[in-house]
Amino acid sequence: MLEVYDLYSGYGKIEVLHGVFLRVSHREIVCIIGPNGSGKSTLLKSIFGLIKPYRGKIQFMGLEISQKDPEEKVALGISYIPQGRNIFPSLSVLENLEMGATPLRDPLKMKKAIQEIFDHYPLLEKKKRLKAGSLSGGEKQILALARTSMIKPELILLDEPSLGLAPKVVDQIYREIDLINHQGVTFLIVEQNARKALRLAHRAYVLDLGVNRLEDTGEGLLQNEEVKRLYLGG
Amino acid sequence: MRKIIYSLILTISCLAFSGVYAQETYKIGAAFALSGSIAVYGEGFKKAVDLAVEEINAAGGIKGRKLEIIYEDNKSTPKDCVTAVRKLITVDKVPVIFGPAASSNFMAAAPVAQENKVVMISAEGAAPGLTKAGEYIFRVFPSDVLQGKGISDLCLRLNFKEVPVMYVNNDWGMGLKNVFVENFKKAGGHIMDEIPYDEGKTDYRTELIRAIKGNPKAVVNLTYIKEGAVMFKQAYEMDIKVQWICGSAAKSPKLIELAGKAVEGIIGTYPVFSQETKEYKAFRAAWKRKYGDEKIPIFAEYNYDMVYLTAKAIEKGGYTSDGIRKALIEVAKGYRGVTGDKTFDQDRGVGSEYGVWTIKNGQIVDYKKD
Amino acid sequence: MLELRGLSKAFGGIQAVVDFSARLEKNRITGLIGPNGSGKTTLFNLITGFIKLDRGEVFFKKEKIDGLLPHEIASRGLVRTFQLSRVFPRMTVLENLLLAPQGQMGEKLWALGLKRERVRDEENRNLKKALSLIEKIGLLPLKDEFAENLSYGQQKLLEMARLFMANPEMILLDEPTAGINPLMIRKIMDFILTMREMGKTFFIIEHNMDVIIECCDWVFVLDHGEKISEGTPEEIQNDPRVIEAYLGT
Amino acid sequence: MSSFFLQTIFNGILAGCIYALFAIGLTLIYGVLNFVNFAHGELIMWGAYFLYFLMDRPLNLPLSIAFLPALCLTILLGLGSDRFIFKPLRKASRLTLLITSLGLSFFLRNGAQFFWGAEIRTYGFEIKRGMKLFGVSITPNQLAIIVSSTLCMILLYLFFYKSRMGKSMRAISDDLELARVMGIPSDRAIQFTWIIASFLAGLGGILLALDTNLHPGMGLINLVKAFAATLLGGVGNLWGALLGGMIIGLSENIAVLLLSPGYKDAIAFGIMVMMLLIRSSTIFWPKE
Amino acid sequence: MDLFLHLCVMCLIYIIFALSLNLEIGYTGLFNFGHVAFFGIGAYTSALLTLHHFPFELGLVMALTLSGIFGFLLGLPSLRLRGDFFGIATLGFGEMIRMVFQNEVWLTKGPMGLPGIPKPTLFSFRFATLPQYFLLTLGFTAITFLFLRILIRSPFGRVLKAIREDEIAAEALGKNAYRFKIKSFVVGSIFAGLAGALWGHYTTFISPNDFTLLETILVLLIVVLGGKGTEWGPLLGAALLIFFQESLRFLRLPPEYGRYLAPLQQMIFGALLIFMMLFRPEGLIKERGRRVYAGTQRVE
Repeated sequence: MLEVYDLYSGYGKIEVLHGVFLRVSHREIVCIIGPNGSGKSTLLKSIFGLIKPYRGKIQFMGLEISQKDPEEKVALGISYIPQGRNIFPSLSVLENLEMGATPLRDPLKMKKAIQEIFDHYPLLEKKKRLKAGSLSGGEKQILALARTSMIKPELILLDEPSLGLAPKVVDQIYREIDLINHQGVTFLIVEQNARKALRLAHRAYVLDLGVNRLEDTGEGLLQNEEVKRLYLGG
Repeated sequence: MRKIIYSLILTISCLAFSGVYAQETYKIGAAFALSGSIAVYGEGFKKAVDLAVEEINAAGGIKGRKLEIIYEDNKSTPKDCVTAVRKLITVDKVPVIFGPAASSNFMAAAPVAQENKVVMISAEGAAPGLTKAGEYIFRVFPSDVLQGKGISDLCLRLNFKEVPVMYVNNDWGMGLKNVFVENFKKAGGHIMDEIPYDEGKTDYRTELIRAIKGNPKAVVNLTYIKEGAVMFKQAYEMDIKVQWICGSAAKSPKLIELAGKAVEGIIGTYPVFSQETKEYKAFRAAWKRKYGDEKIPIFAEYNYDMVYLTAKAIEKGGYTSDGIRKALIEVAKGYRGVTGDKTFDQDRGVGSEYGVWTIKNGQIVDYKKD
Repeated sequence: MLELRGLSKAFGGIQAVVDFSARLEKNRITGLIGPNGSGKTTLFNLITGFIKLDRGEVFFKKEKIDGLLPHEIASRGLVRTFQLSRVFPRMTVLENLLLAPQGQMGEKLWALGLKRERVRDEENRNLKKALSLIEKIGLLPLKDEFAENLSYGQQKLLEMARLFMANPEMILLDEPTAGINPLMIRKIMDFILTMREMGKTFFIIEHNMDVIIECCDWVFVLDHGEKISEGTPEEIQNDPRVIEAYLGT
Repeated sequence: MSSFFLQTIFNGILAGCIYALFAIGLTLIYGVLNFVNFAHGELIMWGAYFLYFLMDRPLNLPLSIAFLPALCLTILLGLGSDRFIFKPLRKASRLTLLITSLGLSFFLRNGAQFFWGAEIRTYGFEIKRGMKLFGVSITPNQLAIIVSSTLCMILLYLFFYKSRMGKSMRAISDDLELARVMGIPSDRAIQFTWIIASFLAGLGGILLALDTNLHPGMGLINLVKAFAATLLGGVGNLWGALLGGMIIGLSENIAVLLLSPGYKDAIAFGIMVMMLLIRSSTIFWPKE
Repeated sequence: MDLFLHLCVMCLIYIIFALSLNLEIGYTGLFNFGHVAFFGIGAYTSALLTLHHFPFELGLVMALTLSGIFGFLLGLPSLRLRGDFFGIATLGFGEMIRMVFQNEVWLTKGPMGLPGIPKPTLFSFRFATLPQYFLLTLGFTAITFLFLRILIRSPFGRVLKAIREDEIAAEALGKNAYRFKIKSFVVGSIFAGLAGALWGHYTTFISPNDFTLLETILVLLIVVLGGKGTEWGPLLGAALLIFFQESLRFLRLPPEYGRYLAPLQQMIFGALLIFMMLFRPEGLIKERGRRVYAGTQRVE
């Protein structure tokens, strides 16, 4: 479904990715792990088009998309959830969902999709009039996930969903990801907190200093001592 | 739009031909406000000057040579007045200049003329002390010292012993206000409040409210045309019923055009000259011939007289600034112009009497107490 | 050299740094590691006065420095760098370096008039030093270029040289090797080690474990704002708590 | 005496209504594009002059017909300034934008002077005495101002909180990057922001000119007041802008009764500078 | 010839004015939109003192001192503001000072203005004629230029540039950015005051109308057009603009069209500002790194 081929990218003068290869198949959860500064987030942003890659190919369902704008990619069925600030804090929960439903276009469909979300997450319905900024960290992450899954994208690019969350909350987030995946959505997740992500992932890549070092199934990498070495040296 | 295109074309063609001007004329400089905040007045002055020049030239000019006016825009700012006068003196080498209208602008430029020993004449400057810069500086318009007293007398005559005074916060307004207040107090009057206001604003309601705070019967308002138009309209809307007493600067058909029935019944003073003299009648006829039904703008008569006086001075004293300076005093002695007697006093200014005008049925008429 | 006692900071209810205490010895290189968002940079900002502390005390050379302004702390000999290189883009390489020395006479307005000789001498001294430094980092041909025209790695090197020029007693480095190629990383590590030999003290945030292992004498590990471990790099590598923080449970 | 006071308060409220319209436009542009548009004042002024142009010779249109085209022209001016000047500078620093908008403001102000001169102009309606209400005189124009600005407020509220586009605009001013990521068409929303801001500026300018007069300098002085109102009410806050506008309008009118009227315009400046200094430590200090 | 000298004097005064603004905008990154206030303070101080028969020397010194003091007082609070808000605050300050000139009649004679400001006498030499005044302004311009040049080439100026580039990084290097900004602001204000004083004694008449936003725009345009952050930029900018402005007088335009000229010219100024920002934000002269240092010998 998604293929990244020899991708070079970075911010202005700072080249962060020096030739990355990647493949994601339909309905897979693929995880990218790696230490800080290895270029994981840069990779996601480059795939989504927030950064224009210097060179290399990105193909989505057979289509070359490396120079397309984010708006076009949303239309193609790719969604992206950035790390950290990923909701509109001064809009209400309901309004956040409405904003997320933008690509659906048809107001009736939007309404239906939002109602489905509320059915699935009663918590969000209870708080729908509150400003999203007042939610807890976990609730924000759920809101971001719900908002994105609502439009039924083909592929969700998810950047560090566990950042700054307590371990119990992280478990909950991962359960949600798993659920959404079972509805047919493909995931490409960047994680630093590797083990939880690896347990969930079908396959995983390890990124280090802007190139991919290892590729295996999630379970396989969990056992791999090399991963620990990459993280902690040795 | 068409005017603009023409102006552009003219600019270019004038540039090309600027060297080919005939030299056989007596050139006089005029640093007028052709743009900027008081350009409303400048246009009228220019028309009056043009009329006089046309007449003189039609009558054979001065000793066979024609008069030519070189207009220089002073942009209504002191800075550009100085530059304009300097340009007239050094580039066009004129011995005499018709100075800027507003007193502050005139006073900025006067030292330059004095320094270069070039005669400069004001046809509208009313500020006391306008000609202080030196012996080359003249005015054919009476000083506000006289008008201030005139307003004070008018108030007392109409039995307004207590009035607030509003004035436009610039050199003219404040100068006149000072003379008025001084005279009024001396004569036993009481000033209830002094309210300066800025030029060129669009809302004077609060100032008006403040003026009528003590329920005065009359308010002295030393205003220009545009500010006056705004104020009287707003006073009318707010149903303020007081007797307005103005100065000379508001006496204009333009005020009626702008403010309509709101200015009905206001009265004011103005330097008076009889409109019954043959000089004035001739002027009015000439104006009508040249400009049709257009109303005679404020102070046009003074500009007209200024040109004639200058022409006579050139004829008598020769085309040098010292000649003009000396001859001006002589030719003016006992000269009856459109605006009456133009004899210069020792400060190179002229005297005048003050009359009272009012607006009745949309016309400016002499005020008669009924 | 530097003593931290119970530093704490919260941003809008979220604890960024929790009760962090540490002693950093003179002439040592101390590392600070931890997953993204664990509060490392915040800790640096707290020490150097860029962010106000909620609680805690900072002592530098036995002197209390918390509550001082950033430039006051810097002029006492505790200087930091930033995650992204912060050279002054529209100043030349040479100017960037000449800016660094502390307490320059020529920066005082009155001295420009009254002590011209001294200002000139001082400037000449600094110039000589700066030029030799530029030569050492191999930027001599570029000395009159605007810093914005350098490559990112060169900018980082310039930043290092600037630190050298500033000659502080202690340096806090925030990810000195981020975003540059291995060759440059080597150069920067050499720089750090040379300066240590000259008696400087370092506190380094670094993700590249190879750098940590090679340079650091002692390492602190931060997770969710809390210090979860400390020790030599070898100890840290094998500490299960650290592994858990990085790789999860 | 009390009727004087009431009249003053009424005038203050009237001015406040109009300032609020200006302030909302200003704060919208600031919220979405993150810079202070100095040329906003000139949109106000041109709005009024467009109407004058349509009602003057040779067109001589009546107010009811000329009103909408005048607003449309103002909107076009706003959109044009974005398309040709601010759009190419989208990534430029705030200071570049500040200088640019200062230049644009100067250009537009003198443009108006070029066509219509520096004199005060009026739409030339016949003047009417105001009706008396509790000793306060109110003209039909003033009534129109209060009604239409209240109406505008309500419509704006509905727009921002009920319509998709309004919500998108709020989302964008919250976080432009995230909005793009979510496929919210940011270009269209930015255009819409300009449309609304210019609409409010044009409407306010016309109302102001109906109540008072037209003058090429009316933009700048009202911009300052709008800015002071924005700062008072909090940047990006609809109700805050209304409240701030009222406070400025009232305080400057009351101040004239107490201080020298020469300082009337200084009141807004004073409030503005004071707010900048008070708030600097909290809102406007750069986030590090 | 006299007109040419006159234009030169105007040009020189604007050069001083622009140089002082360049120190703030170009070298320190302070976008001061109220610079004309200090121009006005300088003009009024010197004019008032000499009109009360104090010597010119004292008037000048007091003009500089007062401009500096006001600069300090304004800088103290407003320099804590972020860049664009600083710009707006100074814009407000500029207007407020003009209103003070306009309304404090007991001091400034308000809108009447101050006529008859005496020509300067420096060490009992009277600069009365145009060439003499030209030399006087030339002297002061040279002093200003050299002084500011020494300043910006000194380590002090280097710190200012560093603050312009990155205030935070400058702080991290131990520079007290706030204090340096105040110093720069005060020095800029002092020289603006000098320009104002020279202007007042030159025209011999000043009134509040001389100190409006138009002057701010003009001087800002001079700096931006010439090239901010360069030593010669303000000179080039001032020469271009002043001579452009005055050369329009020589278009023998029929007076009926004169009305269009002033706004047209100011439209051009506004448009120029926009065009510079769009297409050449660095100005006609581009800022370059310095190659010669205080030690003067060029190190190869």
